Amino acid sequence: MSTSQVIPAPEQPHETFVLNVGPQHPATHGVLRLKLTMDGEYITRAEPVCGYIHRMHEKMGENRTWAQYLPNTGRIDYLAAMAYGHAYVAAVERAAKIEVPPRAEYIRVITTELNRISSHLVWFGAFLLDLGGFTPLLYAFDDREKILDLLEALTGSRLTYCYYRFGGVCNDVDDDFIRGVREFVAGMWPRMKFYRELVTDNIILRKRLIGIGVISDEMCRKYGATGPVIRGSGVGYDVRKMEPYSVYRDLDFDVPVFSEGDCMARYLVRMEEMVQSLRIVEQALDKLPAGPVMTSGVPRVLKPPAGDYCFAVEAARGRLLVRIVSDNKEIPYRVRWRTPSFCNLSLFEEASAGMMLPDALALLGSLDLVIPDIDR
Amino acid sequence: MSLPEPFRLLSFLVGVMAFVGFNAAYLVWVERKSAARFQRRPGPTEVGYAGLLQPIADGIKLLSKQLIVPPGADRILFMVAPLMVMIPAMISLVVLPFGGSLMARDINVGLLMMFAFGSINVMSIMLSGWSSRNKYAIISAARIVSQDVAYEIPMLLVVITLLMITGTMNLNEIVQQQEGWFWHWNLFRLNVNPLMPLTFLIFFTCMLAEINRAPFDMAEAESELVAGAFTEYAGMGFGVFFVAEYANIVVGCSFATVLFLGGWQSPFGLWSGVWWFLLKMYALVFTVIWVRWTFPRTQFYNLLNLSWQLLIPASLFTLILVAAMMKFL
Amino acid sequence: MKISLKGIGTGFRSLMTGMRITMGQFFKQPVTVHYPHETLTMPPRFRGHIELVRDPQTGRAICYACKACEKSCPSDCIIVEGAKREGEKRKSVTEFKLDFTKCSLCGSCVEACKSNAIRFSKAYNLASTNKDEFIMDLFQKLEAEGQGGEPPKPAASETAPTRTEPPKPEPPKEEVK
Amino acid sequence: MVDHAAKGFHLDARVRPARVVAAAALLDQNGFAMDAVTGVDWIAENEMEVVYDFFHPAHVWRVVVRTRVPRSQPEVPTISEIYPGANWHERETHEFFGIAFLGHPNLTPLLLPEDATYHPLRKDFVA
Repeated sequence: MSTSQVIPAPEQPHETFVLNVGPQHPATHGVLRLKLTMDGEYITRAEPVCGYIHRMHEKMGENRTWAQYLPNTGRIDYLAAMAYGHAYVAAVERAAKIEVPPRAEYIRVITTELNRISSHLVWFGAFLLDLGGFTPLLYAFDDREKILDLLEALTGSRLTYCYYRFGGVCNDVDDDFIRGVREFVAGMWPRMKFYRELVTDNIILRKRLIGIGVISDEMCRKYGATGPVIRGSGVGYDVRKMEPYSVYRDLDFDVPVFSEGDCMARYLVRMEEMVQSLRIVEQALDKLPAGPVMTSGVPRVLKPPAGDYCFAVEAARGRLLVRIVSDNKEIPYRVRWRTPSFCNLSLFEEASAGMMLPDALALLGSLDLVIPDIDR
Repeated sequence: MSLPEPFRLLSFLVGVMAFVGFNAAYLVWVERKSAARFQRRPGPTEVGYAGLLQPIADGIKLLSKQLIVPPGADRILFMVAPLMVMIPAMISLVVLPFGGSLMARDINVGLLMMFAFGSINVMSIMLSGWSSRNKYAIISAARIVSQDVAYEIPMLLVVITLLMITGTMNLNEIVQQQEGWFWHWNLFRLNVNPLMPLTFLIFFTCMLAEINRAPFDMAEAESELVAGAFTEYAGMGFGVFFVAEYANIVVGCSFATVLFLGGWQSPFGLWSGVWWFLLKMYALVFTVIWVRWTFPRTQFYNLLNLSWQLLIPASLFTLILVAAMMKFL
Repeated sequence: MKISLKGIGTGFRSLMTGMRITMGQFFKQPVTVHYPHETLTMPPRFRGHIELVRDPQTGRAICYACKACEKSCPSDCIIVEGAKREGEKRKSVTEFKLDFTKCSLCGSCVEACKSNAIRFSKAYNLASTNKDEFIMDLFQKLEAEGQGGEPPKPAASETAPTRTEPPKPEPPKEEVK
Repeated sequence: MVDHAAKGFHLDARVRPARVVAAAALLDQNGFAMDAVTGVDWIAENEMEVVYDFFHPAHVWRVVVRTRVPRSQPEVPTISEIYPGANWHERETHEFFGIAFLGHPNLTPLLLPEDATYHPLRKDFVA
């Protein structure tokens, strides 16, 4: 906002000015820049400018072997890193036809769902921070800390897990992890009621979210927005139900759908999803079979047969598609990440026309964006 | 202490300024500690015992920072605005009856004077927003004006109803009328105005909105307007705004205590004195802090609707009700 | 907008429940760990920067510079040099350079090493003013520990007492090697 | 038709570049949602391939539409009128591969800096 740069005032019907909700802004949770042409308090045109944290993961895929690319998967969306590792590993397993033992599949489901809850808790805290309520963030982070400690004891790191391998997981689950998870799940049910009382029923929050940032299901379909955004607009699309992968077939959970399509609907979808994930973790723990966690027949230098394969996973923010093209060499020919936040943000331009600044930021918060997820 | 008049006034003024300054500084510490307790964390503990020296440390840090005037900003206005925030808070305490005889100036239009200075606060924040030539500051300046105008009216109506009940503008007499047990307080004088707790609630909400606190802090909405009108202020400029906000809380709460909770009267009729006043004021201050750390921010137009469509009709209704009650009963 | 009286009632009650909850939290114990005075112990599988393992019999590093870890590292931040000592059939490591600024703690090296000669240390609070202090030579570090007379640390090097014991403020040992 | 378990999609259609818009319109009528636009640079066959992914919000259908374009002069008509979501995908594929999408509203780089003229994902890209 340098004042020296005088905005050339072409003949505009109404005096509008460009407000830079710049790369450094508390509401963008990362380095996303929104170029808002504002007419007073109302936004006439919002143009997201991204690329500030673009690290070209796709090119990195082309100069590392299949196994060396694993740490990259956790860095694309660090809040739900398990799902990204799961997508990449499952895509390569689909290409190289590697069998995964059932125990490993269940461990994958448990860790992905725990990661989804921790990602939703971060979203819950940050979203309320955008709306001005500071305290719920710390309660949410208090719960999230329990998950991170559990996953840290299991995998060794808190956010960027490099836990999945082709054909299973790298180290087994010990019984104090299982006891820890059971304690966590048991402790989480009253916590959800606590959040509902403190925040969901709060009249100020409801007035702040109901009817704001309405996204129609047609707009979701046109822009390819998925996850809680499309489920908030009345379409029950969930990759775990549509294209069931891993062991989601024999776990029963339902997909929360709200048809209003406004910020409140997306908020309720995510809160309900946390409850469903808790149920999934409980069932998966009960059904955890014994047995190996890693298949033996995986060659050290992997050369999947030529051709292109894709694998879709339900990440915390929506549908994540990995498309790998291999030409029978140990280095991937092309790795393509279709990330959910990329498509969810693309509809922001159309959805936020004519809104006020605080509502547009509430809409941005309800889309639950992770900026490296957009820029890759 | 029958000092000759000018010296007595002078010592009181110094006392009031010390009271406001000391209070404002240590309310920062109280807020950070209680906010921490709400969020189940210890709060500042490193500087001094349990962080007691933290406000002083903040003060020194702010003093050591260079005060930068942004290029193209209106230099004079930019410099004057912080002063204009602090002065009304100090002056409006002059007429406040702290204790039995502890009162700087006993003016019989004390209520009016307190209100007059209360509204200067709005203009000074708007000036600071306007003069710093920063898009975010201009948006917040526009918001402050409409917000405070919207909340000045219900506050005035509530005070007028109170005026009709107490019959005097002199704050000292208002407090004397609330002598005796706590049901003599204006808050509980239901015989005259059965909706008195509702009027106190309206008064409390308007006061919150007046000083841009808690659910109504649209002016300094951290997550949208970064720091609102104070974005361009560094060093002590921001320090003064920050302390003035707490000074305004002290003024608002003491104003509410005097009008509704019987100033320095004790709840059970004996040993009434300045400590009761401080106790009640700090209880109200704690509620202000408590409200801030519980609720998200309201939308801007929702805030205005709340005032124009709910608070003003309600306060008008109580005004008419009290008038009718006094006329016929 | 027609504001129904009932709407105000429920709205006001929701405000009150919100305040009741925060007041409820007000009197509970803080959940945070007071970092400088108490620190958490890292779980055994915690991945700090890698370190060489000492062979209990010979008192020297197990590693015989087979360079498996060097090949498997995605960000190639390990450089291993080995030399054949006289009177021994296998090489032994003389220099093990780790560029910790590039390491992404993925663990491929620890997995690639068949004789598990390297493991993850538990150092989490590394801080330094210049980058090249992070280019560590693990072999020198092992030697320094050997001569330093410090008994080789137990497997999981506890940096500080667990949270339950009374916190004795001692600065974390490894400032930066 | 292709077995979903093996490849991850059901229908794999190979289409001439000119027919891409028609294919997208057809899919749009049947309620498909836009998934991804991927560019693959087959330098050996001196061709570039653009792969359009579609998924259906209500049914378990996954459709892939592929076109091959000569590497020397890679042009594909844009489908951003039908699927506004494809706007960003096409901008990204353009800046990484240099494939010109005819009729695209603004083909400026999305992720790379505004004045980037290099195309990093081409096989012959040298850093």
